[in-house]
Formats: sequence, structure tokens, C-alpha cells
Amino acid sequence: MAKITYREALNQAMCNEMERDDRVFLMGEEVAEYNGAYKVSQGMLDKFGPRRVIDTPITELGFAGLGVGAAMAGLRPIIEFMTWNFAILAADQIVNAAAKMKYMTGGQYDCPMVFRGAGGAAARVSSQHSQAFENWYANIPGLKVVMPSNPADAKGLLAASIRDNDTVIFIENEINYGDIGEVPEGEYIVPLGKADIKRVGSDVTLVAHSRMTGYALLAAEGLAKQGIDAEVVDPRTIRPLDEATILASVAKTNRAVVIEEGWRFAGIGAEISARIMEKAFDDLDAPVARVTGKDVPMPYAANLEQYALPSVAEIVEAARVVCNRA
Amino acid sequence: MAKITYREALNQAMCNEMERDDRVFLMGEEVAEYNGAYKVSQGMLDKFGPRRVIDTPITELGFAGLGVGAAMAGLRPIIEFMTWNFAILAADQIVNAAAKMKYMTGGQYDCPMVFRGAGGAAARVSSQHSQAFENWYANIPGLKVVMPSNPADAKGLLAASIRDNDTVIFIENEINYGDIGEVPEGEYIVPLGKADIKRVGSDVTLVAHSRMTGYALLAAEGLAKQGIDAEVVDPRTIRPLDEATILASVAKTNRAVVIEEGWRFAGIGAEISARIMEKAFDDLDAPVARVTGKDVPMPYAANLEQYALPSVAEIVEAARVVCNRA
Amino acid sequence: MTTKKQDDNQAGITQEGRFYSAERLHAMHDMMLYIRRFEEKAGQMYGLKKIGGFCHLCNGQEAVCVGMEEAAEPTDYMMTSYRDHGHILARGSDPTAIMAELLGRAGGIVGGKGGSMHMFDKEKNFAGGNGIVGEQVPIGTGFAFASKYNDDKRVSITIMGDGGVNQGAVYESFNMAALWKLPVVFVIENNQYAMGTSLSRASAETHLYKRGISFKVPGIQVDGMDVLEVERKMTEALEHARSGQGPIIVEMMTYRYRGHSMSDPATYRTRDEVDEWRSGRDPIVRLQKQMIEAGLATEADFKQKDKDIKKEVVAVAKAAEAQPEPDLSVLWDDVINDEIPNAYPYPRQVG
Amino acid sequence: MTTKKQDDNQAGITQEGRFYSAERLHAMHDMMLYIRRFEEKAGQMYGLKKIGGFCHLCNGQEAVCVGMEEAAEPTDYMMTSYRDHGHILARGSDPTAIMAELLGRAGGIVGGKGGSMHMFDKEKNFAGGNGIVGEQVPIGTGFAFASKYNDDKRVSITIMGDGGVNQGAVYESFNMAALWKLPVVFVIENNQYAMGTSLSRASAETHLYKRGISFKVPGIQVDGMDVLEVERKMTEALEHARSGQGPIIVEMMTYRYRGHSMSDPATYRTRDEVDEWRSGRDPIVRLQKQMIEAGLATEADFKQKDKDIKKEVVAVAKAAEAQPEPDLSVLWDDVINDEIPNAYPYPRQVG
Ligand SMILES: Cc1ncc(C[n+]2csc(CCOP(=O)(O)OP(=O)(O)O)c2C)c(N)n1
Ligand SMILES: Cc1ncc(C[n+]2csc(CCOP(=O)(O)OP(=O)(O)O)c2C)c(N)n1
Ligand SMILES: [Mg+2]
Ligand SMILES: [Mg+2]
Repeated sequence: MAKITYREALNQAMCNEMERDDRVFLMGEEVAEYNGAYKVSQGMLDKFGPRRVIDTPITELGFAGLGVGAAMAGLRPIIEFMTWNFAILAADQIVNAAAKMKYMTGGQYDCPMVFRGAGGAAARVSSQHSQAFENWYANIPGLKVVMPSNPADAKGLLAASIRDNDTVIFIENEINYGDIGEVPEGEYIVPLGKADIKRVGSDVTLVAHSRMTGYALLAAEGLAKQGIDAEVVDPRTIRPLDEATILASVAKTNRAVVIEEGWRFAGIGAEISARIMEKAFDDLDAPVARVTGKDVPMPYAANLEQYALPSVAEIVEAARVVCNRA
Repeated sequence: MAKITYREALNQAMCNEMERDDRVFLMGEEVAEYNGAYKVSQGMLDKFGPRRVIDTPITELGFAGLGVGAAMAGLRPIIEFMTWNFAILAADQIVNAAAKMKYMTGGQYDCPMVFRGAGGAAARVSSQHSQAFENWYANIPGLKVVMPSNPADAKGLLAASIRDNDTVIFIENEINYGDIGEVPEGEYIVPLGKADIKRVGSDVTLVAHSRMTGYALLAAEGLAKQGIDAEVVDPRTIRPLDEATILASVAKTNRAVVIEEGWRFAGIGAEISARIMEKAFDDLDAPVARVTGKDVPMPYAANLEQYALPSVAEIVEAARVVCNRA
Repeated sequence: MTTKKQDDNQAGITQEGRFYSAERLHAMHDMMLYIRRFEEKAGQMYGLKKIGGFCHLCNGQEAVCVGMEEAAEPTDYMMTSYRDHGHILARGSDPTAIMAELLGRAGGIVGGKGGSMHMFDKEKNFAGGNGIVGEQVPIGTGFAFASKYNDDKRVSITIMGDGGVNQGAVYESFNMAALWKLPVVFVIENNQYAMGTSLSRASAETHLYKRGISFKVPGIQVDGMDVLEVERKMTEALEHARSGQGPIIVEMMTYRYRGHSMSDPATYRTRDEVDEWRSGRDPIVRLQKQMIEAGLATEADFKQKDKDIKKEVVAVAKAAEAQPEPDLSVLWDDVINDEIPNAYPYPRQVG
Repeated sequence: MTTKKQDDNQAGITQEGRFYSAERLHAMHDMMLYIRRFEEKAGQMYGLKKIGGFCHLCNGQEAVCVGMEEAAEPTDYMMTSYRDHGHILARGSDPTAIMAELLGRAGGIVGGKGGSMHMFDKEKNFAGGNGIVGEQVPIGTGFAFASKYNDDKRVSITIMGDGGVNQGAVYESFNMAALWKLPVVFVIENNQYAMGTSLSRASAETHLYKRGISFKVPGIQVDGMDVLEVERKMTEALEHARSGQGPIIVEMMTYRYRGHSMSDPATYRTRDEVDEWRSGRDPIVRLQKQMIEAGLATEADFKQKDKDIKKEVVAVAKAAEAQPEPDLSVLWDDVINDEIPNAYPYPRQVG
């Protein structure tokens, strides 16, 4: 297996799928001539030409809706948002059109498309550019929400998302774009709706997605030094959620911490925490703990930003608390 | 006390506040000459004139942003969305501008304003017009989210929201607009952030907001006949949440059901359920149960719509389950 | 040029150099009248509470529906707002399925899931039926994008109202369509009101065909109460789009006789104003007069036709009403295509 | 007409019938040069990783910042995008606070919470500093609404880019501003590129001053490399808005010498193109030449001035760098005004 970046892995998935299927195209701001604001689409214009790799004006609502229409007409758009912060302008087309189209039309029109881009906080980009919206989209029937945490998953999940016949919200992470990992060459599919155990352990379950999976793995290392053996579960697909894998882990460890970069109130962690307690109440030796972004807009100053984000130390601490070791 | 409708109660709150404070104005689609799509602003154009009661073009993002600017300049806008379904077009101005303005400006600029309108499902208006977005806004620091369930609360909470110096998301309910109840005359304030026990009981706590409060009260009547004495807690303010009142109730009943009209995944119920279990794990004799809207877009057919919504029977059933009486 | 046949030896009417055969005129007339009577029936059923939710009629606007459809190819895409009954009927969709949809029945055109606002017929290339004002405009632009992508010479007929035209997404769409020369005809049904708001209270520029100038999208204004003018101008507009010249705006000057929806008494308009349009400019009466003058029909013919259509509509309503409600199990159908059985929320179940 | 004094007996320059005193010309020049040097310093600090995140410089666009400010009243509101350093400096805000903001220090103009993209100074009526492209346009329209509501004769100067001008909310704003005759000047800084996208690849109508025609908003085009023309045309535009005639668009033709942000190598432009603007049309050099020709200064004066300013900027950077980072406790400040102590999420605490 080759070692490539998360960014290159995404690029491979898109190129492979575009080679397989002429209906697939990529559209978004700066995806073509600039090779992507974050270089995810590097080389794609050269490879596929301007018919299939299309730069748009800065009109998120408009080109998201254009994608919905193109999907209804039989194409399979990949719509890139430079970041998911800007996609909020397009939320109407995602939620009121794409997500509901199949239902509202009694099954006549599908919207097989991928909305993708970077979510969460990049480095020092302040309040309007540092938000995690996965909980918004995970609330909506008709959508799938996918969030890879490493290069291999990035490739396999994006390929699966492009082939999926529904609307997929694919949330990448800017901080992870440069991460390097082993990635299978050629066609590689990671099925949607399957969690992955990134580390096996027996004392406590850490559930974490996207950039937070890496944090959880670091926390697990720290915990190991303290004699606590943590299992790290990465849901990979947020909606629908492979809770069976999470619940099986909790049945083994009897303790859980859910970690997310986003805000706490009605976040992904709220759902997973509630779900674990609803389904595994008697397995639990302690209430599930949550580690989340602080309940403030993201500040710019380096020290404030660091404080606002979840930290490895906070995960370690939360795990100690649920293990009665604090 | 006079008996008036929920709609009239809202109207009184707005009129009183506009009489008190010239900076308050009402803007939205059809609020002036048409007296409001749902007649909430009946008579206000006549009373306050076109300077302060303003019909807009159908441009939700534009007039929401206009409201943000007006608030920053020192006015106190009430921005009506005909329904919250359309407000999704304005989400950027609400979330990226209004909610963050004070923080992003280091405290220099306030956004004292109310975004208000009907949320949830009206009758038979199908998928695009029947959505509950309170969980989206409750996730966002910088916002308050208020949802009255009866006429008196509607008046008192709206007055409090208009006087509040932050951005308030005020979500009414179209089905409740015609509800009649006793409402204090003249100035009447219900403070934000205070839950209300709508029915005292000892066996199980039903937490329900907006239209679902009425359903919970009906369920409590049904449960009473079966010998189960339910307490009904209406949070009234969703964010910030008066969880102390909820936890005190659970400490007494040891059992809880959370009800919401919206979808389950990362909804308000997820947060309240997780919170109860985190904070009152040892008080609970059973896992918290959730009754929510079904995980489908809202269908039009009468029987399907009824099936998609939470029902009094489902609340009764859930309460019986958590009471080990099912 | 449409591909429909024209025969100069036939009886018919020639207007502005364009010949309409008697057969074609009758078809147009009959469809307009059918829409009128169908919607009146729908209004009646709404009054009886057999139809729920919102119900928006297009009484008065029938010439727009029918004239456009006459000009269009069946492969051309068409999409509009919630005021969709007339357009989908003109497209040739099954009236019983449409009525059944209004009634929320199993045989509804979208299975009872959409109701009045969400009519779709994929076979007829009719893509809604959208309830969010303006939402269909980027979507229609996307259909046009697909046509260009596939080079299949189809045009997207994307319809909006005089209120909807103010939405920002409309201008994002105009710009993209013009920039990429997409084959789309943006039709603005200017019925002078958006709910209770008259055009000039919502629009700084009330000549809506000029709303594309800032984006290099040309526009034309059409008497939307004259089905023949609609057909002609729409034919030109379609030709413009189909031939690769990019988008064009067609402003249809029209009027709705009834309130915005069934629950709107429409007190914001004077009786005189309504009468001027309804009595003075009605598109059905106008065509009837022209056809009688041209000796293609008599008043009695039209009376009989009206009786027949009313009967047909009654039969359609009866057939629709006879249908059962959808089975409760369909609640769970068509949320997504590729269900993932072992993940939460689990397909087809609660919790 | 601005209220600033003009004295015909003074030394100065008269252009297009408008007199600029030597004092005023020096002030404009000095501010442009200050912005240039300040931003170069910022770029340097970014290279040293002392500034983080995104950092957008306005090198080349200084005449727009300074000429507009010259024309405006201090009570006029001004708001722009993330490319905000030049504008807020021209407004007269404290350079040390601005540099401290870039460095994320406690004394930053918004306390270190915003960084480069979110500069605000309420006392100076400078309202951002907005990171979402186009978002400031409805907000600026709202400031203008407030001015009309209060009848206080203030104008809202609402600035956007040639990329931002495509956002739908811009047209929603044009329409409302024209409909209600709001006192707003919509300034389009046409620097020919939105990130790597040249104007003609994003806009069907590239004459951006025409983008208001469809909404009855008049527009003018201005040489944004000539600070005097900017001042004059902006004065006219402000007068238009202030006198109750409603909104007006001012397209400033300008150019950014550097990449979109510090991380953009800007390879999408030819060196010739950049040189043509930078060497041929630089606004600072141009004004210097004019002033030298008019005998108001010598080349040596400007050299000295440049030295002085560079020194000032170094001092400012030092002072800013000497500041501490914000106290961690301020993380919890200014989220809301009216905290509710007993409700969750609890103010100023985790969980
Ligand atoms: C985004 C959005 N805002 C508001 C509404 C409520 N609404 C429904 S129809 C309508 C008026 C639309 O008028 P127009 O575009 O002229 O179409 P017409 O009804 O005249 O056919 C409004 C405001 C909506 N459905 N969607
Ligand atoms: C809604 C939104 N979409 C995309 C972006 C990313 N972005 C930041 S600046 C920019 C280009 C803007 O260009 P222009 O309006 O011409 O302003 P300039 O940078 O030239 O001053 C883009 C696409 C954003 N910040 N907000
Ligand atoms: Mg209309
Ligand atoms: Mg630009």
C-alpha cells in the first residue's frame, strides 16, 4: 500500500469514480483552475476538462441547487463547499430540496449527489470559519452524513458516497488534509454505516469522529500509561450510525466518553450519549461523559482557540472520571 | 384575567413593547397591510404606521441581515419569518452574524433582536412546511431559543425576549395560534430560562415543549386513569435550559420521558435525555425514553401525517414502559 | 420552430404570421377550460375539507400554462412553485392522479405524500411543485446544466412568481445560466401579487423582464391572457435557449382571480381590478371569441364542451375519492434509496 | 458636499474642478503609504508565523480605502469583508490595536477574538470585518435602514468584492434599498479576481456598476487607483444617498498586488498583468508625482516620509508584540449580554 495524504486519498476517490462514470462531475469554488482551495482537486481539471470540473461564482445556494437539479436530471454531482461554514447559505437546497426530493415526489426523483468540503475548525480562522455542523445534517431524514478520520477511510468512504444513490453530506477536515497514511491503491470502498474500532481496549470506550479520532487515540496512549486501556470507536458514518459497534464496545468496557469538536447542546455527542444510556443502561458503571468544544464562538488568539477546542488532556480526564480514577 | 388567544397574546406583547420603546419595530412578509399571514400582527400597521410595521419582499436572507444591521445600529428589530421553514434561507445571518456579533467584535456590537415565527408542523402542509429547527439554533452559542406552549407564556416570553439584549429565536406554533387561555393584562413578563411545571405528579416526568406540552398534558390525564401520576415540565426556554427544574422533578419521580415534535437524531430530546442521565444517573429507575416525530419527511395524506407525528398514545405508552407498566 | 405540423389548407387562425389549426385551437381551449373546471372542483372540495393544507389555484392564469406547453417539447423539463395544478394538467399528467393527490389518496401522483404544493411527474419531465419560494430556480438551472452536459437539446422551463423573483438565488441562477449559456427559459408569472403584496410594494423594478439585464439575460414581456401570444413568444424563447444562446426571461402578464390560497379572501384588491381582468381579459373567453369569429366553433359548441368537461371533472373527482388512503406502511417508503439495515435511525422503524 | 474646509488661496491641486489643499493631499498620501507599509509588516509577521489563520492584504487598493474615507463623514457607517486592514486604518482606528489583533493579543481591537478578518471599531462606526462573502451587504443595508428610521442623515458605506457581488443576498439588498430609498452606497472593490477566479469567469456582466440596473440602483465606475477620483466620485455618491435619493453603486477599478491571502502564490495571473498595475498605476506613486509636479513636495520629502512611516510601523509592531495574550478567562466574555445564571449551558463554565 502506498502512503499518501488524506487530501490525495480524496482526490483518488474522485478521479476513480469520474473515470468509471461519466455522470459524475465536480463543481465548486476554485475546484478547477486553482486546483482547489485546499488542493483536494489537484490535477482534476487537466484530467477531466472543463465539462466535468467546474469553477463556480461565489453563490453557494445557487450552485447547490444547480447540483440538485442536475442530480434529478440523472447526473451524479459532487458539489464542493470550500468549507461547511459557507454551506449554511445552501442549507435550504440541502434540507428542503435534496433531502426530501425522493420522499416528496413519491419516489420518482432521486438526488444521488455528494456535498463535500472541510468542516470543523481549521487553525486560527476565528468564529465564522470554525464550526461543526454535522449535528444539523444528521438530524435530517433523507441525508447520510459521513466523516472520515484518516486517509484510507477518506478514500474508501468518498468512493462509497459517490456511488451511493442518496444525498451524502461528506465532511472532511482541513487539519487532517496533510495527514499521511497507508491507503489501498485502485478501487477501494469503505461501506457507509459501519463504525471502525481504531484501537482495541477493555476499560473505557472513547467514541470520536473526524479530527477527534486522532485526539482520542492520543488520549488512549496517555491513558495506557496510567493503566487504563481505552477502546477507540470511530463511527465514520454519523448518520446512519453503527450503534451496534458502539454498544458492543460499551458492553465490554461498561464506560464511555463521547468526544466531538462541535458544541455540546444537541450535538452528535448528545445523541450518542443518550443512545448508549437508553440502550445499554444496565451495562454502564457510570454515566456517559461528553467532551466537546466549549460553548463559545471560536476565538482567534492562539491560546483562546486552544482552550475553546477539546483537548487530549480533557479526554484523558473525562475517561478517568468515568473510570472512577479521577 | 382576560381569556384571549395565543395569537392575540403575541400581538399584545409586541404592541406593549412598541409603545414602550420606539426602537422596536416589526418587519417581515405580510406583517403590515395583510395583518400577518397568521394574523399575529393584526392591527399593528394601523396602530404604529409604516415606519415601524414593514412588509418585505420575499427575501429571508436579505431582511434577516437587514435586521442584524439595524440591531447593530441601535434599533431592536422583531423579524418575523412566516414560518421557520423559510428561515433556513436566513440561517447564515442568524448563525454567522447575529449569534457571533458580540463575541466577534470583542463586545462592541450587540444584536438585540427577536427572530420569530411559526415552527413545527401546521396541518397538512407537507414536507417542506413541517419542520422543527429548534435543535439547530439551540446548538449555537450566542442565541437564546424560546418556545411558548400557551397564551400566557406566549405573551410573557415574547415581551421578555424583546427586552432581552441578545438575539432570541422565538418559535411559535401555528396549531396553537387559536388556543385560548387566561392571560394577564397590561405588562406581563415571563423571565427567560425558567421552566414551568404544568402539572404536578409523582410517578414519571414528562418533558415537553411547544405544541407537545399540550400532548403531554393529555397523556398525563390518560395515565392518571391508569394510576400513573405524571408530572409535566415545559422548559419554555430551550436554550439556556432550566435543567434544575427537570432534574428536581426526576429526583422525585425517578423516571422520565422527553417528547418533541422534531426528528430524533441529535434533537432537543437527545440533549435533555443525555443530560438527565449524566446528571441524575443514580436517580433513575429506568433509562429515559424519547417520543419524537418519525424519522421521515412530513407526508401530506391525513393518515400518514398523523402517523408521522408523536401521538398522545405514544407518550402514554412510553411512560408506561419507563414505569415498568407496559 | 416547434416540430408540430402546420397545414395551411386547414381551417384555423393566423395571428402575427403564425397559423393555428382548428384542431390545435380546440385542444388549447379545451385544456384551459379543463384546468379552470378542475380547479373550481378542487376549490369546492377544499371548502368541504376534503383537501387540506394549502391549496393555490391558478384561475385566470390558464393561458400561461397551456400556451407554454403548446410551445414546449415533451422532453423539455418544466418546474414551478406550489401553484402547480394548471401546469401539470397542461403537461398531460393524469387528472385522476392529480385529484387523488389533492385528496391525499394512495393513487395520488406522488402517492399522497405531497398534496397540492408538490406535484411531480417524472415521466412527463415535470419536476414540481416546490413549496419554498424561489427554490425551483437553481434547480431548474441544474436541469439545464444537465442538458448542456449531455448535449441533448432539452430546455428547462423554470417558472417563478412576481414575488419569488426577488429571492437572491434567482440572480445567482441568472448569472450562472448566462455565464455558461445554459438552455433555460426563466418564466415569471407576473400575476401582480405575492400573497397580499402588490408588485410595486415588493419590487423596485416592476418590469420583471428587465430583471436579467444586470446579468446579461435578455427578457421579453408577454400578454399572459392570450394563449396564442404565449405560444408564439414561448416558442421564440425556447428556440433561443435550445440553440445555445443561453437563458432568456419571459414575463407573463397575468392575474389570479382567486385569493393567494384557499384561505385568502383577497381583500387587498378592488372588485373593479379583479373584474377588469376576469371579465375583460379572460383567456378562455378570448379564445372562444376568436374561434367563433373565425367560424371554427359556435357558442353552443363551447357550452356543450363546458358541460362535458364538468362531467369529466366530476367523474375524476369521484374516481379519486373512491381511492383508499395510502397504506400506513408507505410512511417509511422512499426516504432514501440505499437503506443501511444495521444502522440507526433504522429504516422503517421507530427509534 | 463634504463639510471639510477648502481654501482657494492655499497651495494645492485642482482636479476636475475640485480643489485639494496641500495639507489634505499629504494626509491622503501619508495614509496610503501607512497602509502599504503596515500591511507589508503584517505580511512579514505572517511569514514568521506570528500571525495565524487567513490574512488578506490590500496592497494596491489603498486609494480606495483612503479616498472613500476622505469623502465620508465620521458618522457614516462603513463595513466590508475580511480584507479590512486598509479600511479600518483609513477610518483612523488605532494601528497598535489593529496590529495587536493580528497577533492575537489582549489589546487587539476586538480583544484578540477576531484576527485579520474581523476588525471592528464601533466608536469609529466601522462595522467589520465579515468573513462570509457577501454577508455584510444586507447588514450594511440594515444600518441604512436604521439611519432612515432615525432620520439622522448618516450613510452606510457597504463594501464588497467582485466575487462577493454574485451572492444572492446582494440583490435582495439592492431591491430593498431601492424600494425604500435607503441611504446606502454599495461599493464594489473590483480588483479583478476572487481568489483565483478572474472577473469574467464568474460574472456574466463584468461591468459591475451595471449590476443594479435590474433593481433601479444607479451605478458609476471609478478609477480606484486615483485617490482624488475616488474622493470626488464617492463624495457625489454619498450626497446622492444622503439626500434621500436612495442607494447607488460605486465600482472601484483596482487591483491587489499580492495573492488573495498570504497563502496564495497567485500563479493565475501573468507577471505582465501585475506589473502593469503595480508599476504603471500605483496610487501612491501617482499621487506623489502629482504633488511633485504641483510643487507641493519633493522626492526627498517622500523618501523621508517613507522612512518615518516604516519606523512608526516597526514601533507599532513592537508595542503590539509586547502585549500579552488575552487572559484565558476572556474566552467566556461577550458570548451574550444577559446571562441566565441557573440555566444550561451555564455561563462561563464547561458542561
Ligand atoms: C422562502 C419562502 N418564503 C415565504 C413563503 C410563503 N409564501 C408562499 S407563497 C408566497 C407568495 C409568492 O408569490 P409569487 O411568487 O408572486 O407567486 P404566486 O403565489 O403569485 O403564484 C409566500 C410569501 C414560502 N413558501 N417560501
Ligand atoms: C460564503 C463564502 N464563500 C466562500 C468563501 C471563501 N472565500 C473567501 S474570500 C473569497 C473570494 C472573494 O473575492 P472578492 O469578493 O472578489 O473579494 P477580494 O478577496 O478580491 O477582496 C472566497 C471564495 C467565504 N469566505 N464565504
Ligand atoms: Mg404572484
Ligand atoms: Mg476581488
